[in-house]
Amino acid sequence: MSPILFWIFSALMLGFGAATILNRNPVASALSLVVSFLGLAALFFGLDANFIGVIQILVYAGAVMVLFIFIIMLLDLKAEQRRQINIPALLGGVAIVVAFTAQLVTVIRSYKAGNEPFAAITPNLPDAHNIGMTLFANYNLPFQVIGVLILVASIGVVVLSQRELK
Amino acid sequence: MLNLLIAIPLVAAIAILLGACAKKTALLATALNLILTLFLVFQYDQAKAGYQFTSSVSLIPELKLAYFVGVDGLSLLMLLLTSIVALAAIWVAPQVEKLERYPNLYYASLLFIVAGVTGAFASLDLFFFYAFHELALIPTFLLIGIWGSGDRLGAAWKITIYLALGSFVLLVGLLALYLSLPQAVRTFSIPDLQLLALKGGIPQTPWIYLTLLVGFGTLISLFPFHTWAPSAYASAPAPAAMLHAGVLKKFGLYGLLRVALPLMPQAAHHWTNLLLFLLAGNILYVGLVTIAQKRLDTMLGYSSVMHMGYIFLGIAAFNPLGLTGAALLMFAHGLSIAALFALAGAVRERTGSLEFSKLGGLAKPLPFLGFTFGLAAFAAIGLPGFGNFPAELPIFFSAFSHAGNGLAFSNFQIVGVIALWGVVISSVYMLRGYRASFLGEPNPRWAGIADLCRCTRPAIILLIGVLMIAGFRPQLFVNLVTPTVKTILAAPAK
Amino acid sequence: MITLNDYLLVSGLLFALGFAGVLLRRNIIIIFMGLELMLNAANLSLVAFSRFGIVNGLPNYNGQMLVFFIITVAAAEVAVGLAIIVALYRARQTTNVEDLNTLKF
Amino acid sequence: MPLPWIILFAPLLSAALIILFTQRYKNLSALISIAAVLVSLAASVGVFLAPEMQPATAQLPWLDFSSLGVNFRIPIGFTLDGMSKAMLIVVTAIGALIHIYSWGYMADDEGKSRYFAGLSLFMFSMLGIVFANNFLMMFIFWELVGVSSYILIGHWFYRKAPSFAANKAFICNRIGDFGFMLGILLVWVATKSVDFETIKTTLPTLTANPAFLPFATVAVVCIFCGTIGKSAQFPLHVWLPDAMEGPTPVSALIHAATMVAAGVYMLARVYFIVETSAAAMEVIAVIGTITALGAALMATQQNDIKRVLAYSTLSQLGYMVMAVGVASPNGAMFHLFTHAFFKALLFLGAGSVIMACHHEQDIWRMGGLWKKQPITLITFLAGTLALMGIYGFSGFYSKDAILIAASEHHPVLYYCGLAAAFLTAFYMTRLFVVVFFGKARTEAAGHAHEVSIVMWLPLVLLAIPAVVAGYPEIIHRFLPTPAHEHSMVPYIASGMGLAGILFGVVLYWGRAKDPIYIPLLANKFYFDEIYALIVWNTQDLLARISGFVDRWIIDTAIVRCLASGTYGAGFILRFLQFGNLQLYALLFGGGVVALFYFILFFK
Repeated sequence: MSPILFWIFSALMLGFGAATILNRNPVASALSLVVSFLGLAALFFGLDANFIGVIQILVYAGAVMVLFIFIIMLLDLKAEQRRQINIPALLGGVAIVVAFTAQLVTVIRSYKAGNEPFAAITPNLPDAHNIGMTLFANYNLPFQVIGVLILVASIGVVVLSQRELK
Repeated sequence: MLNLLIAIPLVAAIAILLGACAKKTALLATALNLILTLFLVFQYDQAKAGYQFTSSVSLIPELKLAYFVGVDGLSLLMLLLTSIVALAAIWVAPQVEKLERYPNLYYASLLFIVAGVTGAFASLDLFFFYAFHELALIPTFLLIGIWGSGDRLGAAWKITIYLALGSFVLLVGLLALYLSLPQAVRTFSIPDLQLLALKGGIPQTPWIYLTLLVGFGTLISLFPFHTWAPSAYASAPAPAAMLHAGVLKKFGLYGLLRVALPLMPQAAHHWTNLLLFLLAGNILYVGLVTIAQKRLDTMLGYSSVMHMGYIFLGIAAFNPLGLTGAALLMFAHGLSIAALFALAGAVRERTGSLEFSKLGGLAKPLPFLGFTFGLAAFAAIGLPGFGNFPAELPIFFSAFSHAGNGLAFSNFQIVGVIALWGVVISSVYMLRGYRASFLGEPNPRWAGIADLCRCTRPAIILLIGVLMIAGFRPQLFVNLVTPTVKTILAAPAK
Repeated sequence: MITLNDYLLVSGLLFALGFAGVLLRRNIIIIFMGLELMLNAANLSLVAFSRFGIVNGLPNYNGQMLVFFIITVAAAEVAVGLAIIVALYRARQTTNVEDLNTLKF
Repeated sequence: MPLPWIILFAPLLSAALIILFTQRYKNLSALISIAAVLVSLAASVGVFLAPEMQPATAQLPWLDFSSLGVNFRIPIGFTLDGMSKAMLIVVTAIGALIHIYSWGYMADDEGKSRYFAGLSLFMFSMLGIVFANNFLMMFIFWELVGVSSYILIGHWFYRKAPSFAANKAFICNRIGDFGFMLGILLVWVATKSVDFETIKTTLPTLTANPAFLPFATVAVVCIFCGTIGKSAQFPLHVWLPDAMEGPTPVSALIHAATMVAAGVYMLARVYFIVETSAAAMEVIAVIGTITALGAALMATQQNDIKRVLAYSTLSQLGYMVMAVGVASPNGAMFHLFTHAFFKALLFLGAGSVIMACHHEQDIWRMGGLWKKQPITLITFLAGTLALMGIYGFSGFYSKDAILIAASEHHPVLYYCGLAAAFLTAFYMTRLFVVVFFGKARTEAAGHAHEVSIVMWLPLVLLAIPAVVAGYPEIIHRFLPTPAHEHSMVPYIASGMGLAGILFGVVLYWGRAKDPIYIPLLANKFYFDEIYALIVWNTQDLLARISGFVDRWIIDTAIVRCLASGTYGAGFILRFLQFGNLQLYALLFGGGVVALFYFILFFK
């Protein structure tokens, strides 16, 4: 991936990520999140993880976002009222985030091997095929388990959405 | 064969939970177990030392952890005790307990205890040995908490926290023992560990043995870790008290004989004086506490604590007489205390109370209960004719065979004298209790009460009959445990 | 040339953004979105490592497997979480976490 | 099957049969029991008449640890020497008569089956003691005697007094057994054996060492504790009078031939150990003398016919124990032998008096029975004279044997013995005069009549040996008797006896109530009260303290404090749960950052 594309998509992702958390209107937040995920999917493609990128678009930009928006609509959430800002909490949160970022930068700087360029990859990678082979050969049991998990989750959702919780 | 023995109660318990007829299934399962155990006892080749009927499934080969069962004479004796007491407990359950809530869960819990104890006695792998015992503890908690009487929740919490802590200390000890071995020989297999001990390959770290002693000791209600026992037994429904006091408690002693002593004899020697002091507390102090009790059930609870002191004395003496006596006493005490708890439960069910001040003269309206309670009480205070006597006798001699110098008694002999005096103490409280509840002028309130029903009597007769067999022909049981005792003593003691 | 460290940096920044959202926003739905951002930041670094740890010209698929499972679990989590939010909203008529503070002494 | 086995196990079989099968058929139970004791009696006679002693090799191994490499064996074996053969005859013969007598005495008791099962068990236990060839077999049956006495004394358990008396008897015995067992253990420590024959052979090598002497003294005194308990010697004598709460035939059995005799028999059996320590023998002699004199004193002021006899038993047992102490075990056995007959006779006679007066036991509520119960009168008289040791009756010979031995040993013992002889004659005269002569003082005594043949036949049969058992021509067939040298002692003793009779007759002839009252003696020197006080202030106090400590210190102060400490810590810590989700998240994040800092940068 050319550096220019990388930086464009990264900026897209981070910018809309920031928009997600800064917007006061939840619908706008949700839509920013979609764009941020699209940028992320583009980065995945740039890393030759085509299958994962497609999944990312399908699941997040498709299913999850619809769900979010649906719920926001359902609850009829308006933009937040401006409340008194809790200064200490704000400062604490920002401080921690800044500290975390600073640590991260320091660690990445000291990681010399990470500055090597990526090695070459087989051209025309049969990505979906390989993923399928790995998934069903090595990760068969977790795959089944995840199926059960989704079943349980959907049952749980049905139970939780009942009007009277007993 | 042994797998079947463990599986039958488990399967029966699950079947009951799924809705099978509780009483009949439970009774059938325990009866089947008893028959199987008897078959094993007769099939067991006494001429051949070592473990028999073994079977194993390796589970984590890297850690040498396997499901490994097998029996020798000692475990057979314990299995026999388990199946007899289990059958009797299930048999008397409907008579001694008015079951209003969840009868299926009740019987299933009893069967889970049976399965757990059977598994613990049959296991030859440290991990399963421990895990099966834990399996048996949980239903005990349920039984006391749900169907108990009096302050049942308090008692249930107390026993749970005490025993959980005891088990935890025990687990620390077992793991420390395992980790103290050199990497190459680490194993969970008890026979392999014993072979290792014979070669002197187990480090004899005193504190590890102390941990084991405290852990097992808490499970056995060693003084001063004993206060869970009386309140739990007083609150527990009779069958649970029978199974716990009669069988489950013996797990700790069995563990000392099976794991702690053969593996760490020199470390054990290091703590002999401490153990002597504590068991003297069990006999003298708890004996006096027993005298002060004002209720039949707490009195029986304390008496069972007290008698543990004798078994400890045999174990501490660490010679053929003591160990054999301890093994026999485990068996005999289990039977006698089970019979006593069953009968006390039957009395409570009929009179509604076990306070001495409210009882009296019960032998007149309840001749069978009175008679059998008398027999069981005589057994418990070590009178000839019952299994407890030929078990306690060698223990006294074992203590005295640690000779002092003439009249300058050794510590063992001093504790032996205390233990002898304990016999007097135990007859004081047992006869006082018996008199207060069964003898004397019958209370007019006993007008309408009926004796134990005929269909339940065989359960009591079974317990007392086996006790009398052990009393008249103790040699049968001595022969059974002889090879085990030899194995334990084979390890270098000093 | 774009290196692994660049990807890690971007991923870390995205994670920090998500974390800031969780810490600073009071709307529980936004908090939830912040969580999603954090999960995806992790995904990005995993895929980057997968590409980095190349073997015989093939990416290390174990990393991508983990991403696959994370996405699946995240989807389930979103479904359940939003259902909980709906139930909560029905009970309390709010999505503000400062009003949802009954779980205390 | 060898005869000893039959003797020993016939009563056990009968007890088992009765308990298991015939509890509902009272008369059948009684018949089984009587048949069993008759079988034992016949077999005993057979053993006695057998020309040579059967070797005591027939042994039933009961407990054997030889496979473990320990020399610890407890067989059920048989000793067959003159002493045990004589005891066999005494035990089974008197036992048989008492069984038969019980048939009448307990005719309409509802617990008849239980009673006869108890009697059979008692016979079994006593015969086991007689046969014992090692300490532990003796101990086993020793304990069994305690059990069966508990059952029999507490036969009327639904009354208050018998149930307490049974407990008292059993616990007193247990205290004695504590010492006995300790003695056995000490002997075992020294000789590594519990077998009498083996001990006999190893003992001389030990006694050669003077350092062994204190050890032997302690061991012998401990063994003697067994006798103190079982033969009701001072200071554990208190259970015996209370044991009168049992049915009268039981009292006869306990007092005459079985239980209390066991203690003396045991001492005689292990005399070879006893004689190793002179100091211990002094203790034995002194205890015996105290009991002989003290019990005789107490007997003079008792009003219950059975209690008078009970104290006389105590007193006579004191004589026997004193005899052992003054190195005359043969004298002790001799007195045991004669005493068994006349004491059984006296108790059974008292039983028929009690029966005739409708279960009245107070002698001052009887009187004038001589006309109504002639057979009882005559037989009772024979027993009384024998007990007093009047010339021509069995007691004369045996008591004199003891007094002679005592006079050779120490004058104080001898004088005390003489005083006891005087008192014996006095209180027996009192008893006899008050019960049989004078006017009938109650309705019941007025309507008394002679008892049935089942009951008087045993009296007659016992009266014969009560008279003749002491004659040298008879006794030497049974027991080795001390050489009867010429001595003044018999004359002095007889004089004391006659003085006692005279004194008694003068004092009590025609009286309707007791002319003298000595509270100290009537209240048995306040032993019961003192013991109650001691027990209350020591054992029960300790028990209450321990109970308190267990309940409040260990269970509450330590265990519950730990529990409530945990609870309290949780209570305090839960204030950290302030319910603000984002503050939790902030703290969590801060923790993560700090963790990273410490892992990655803090070097």
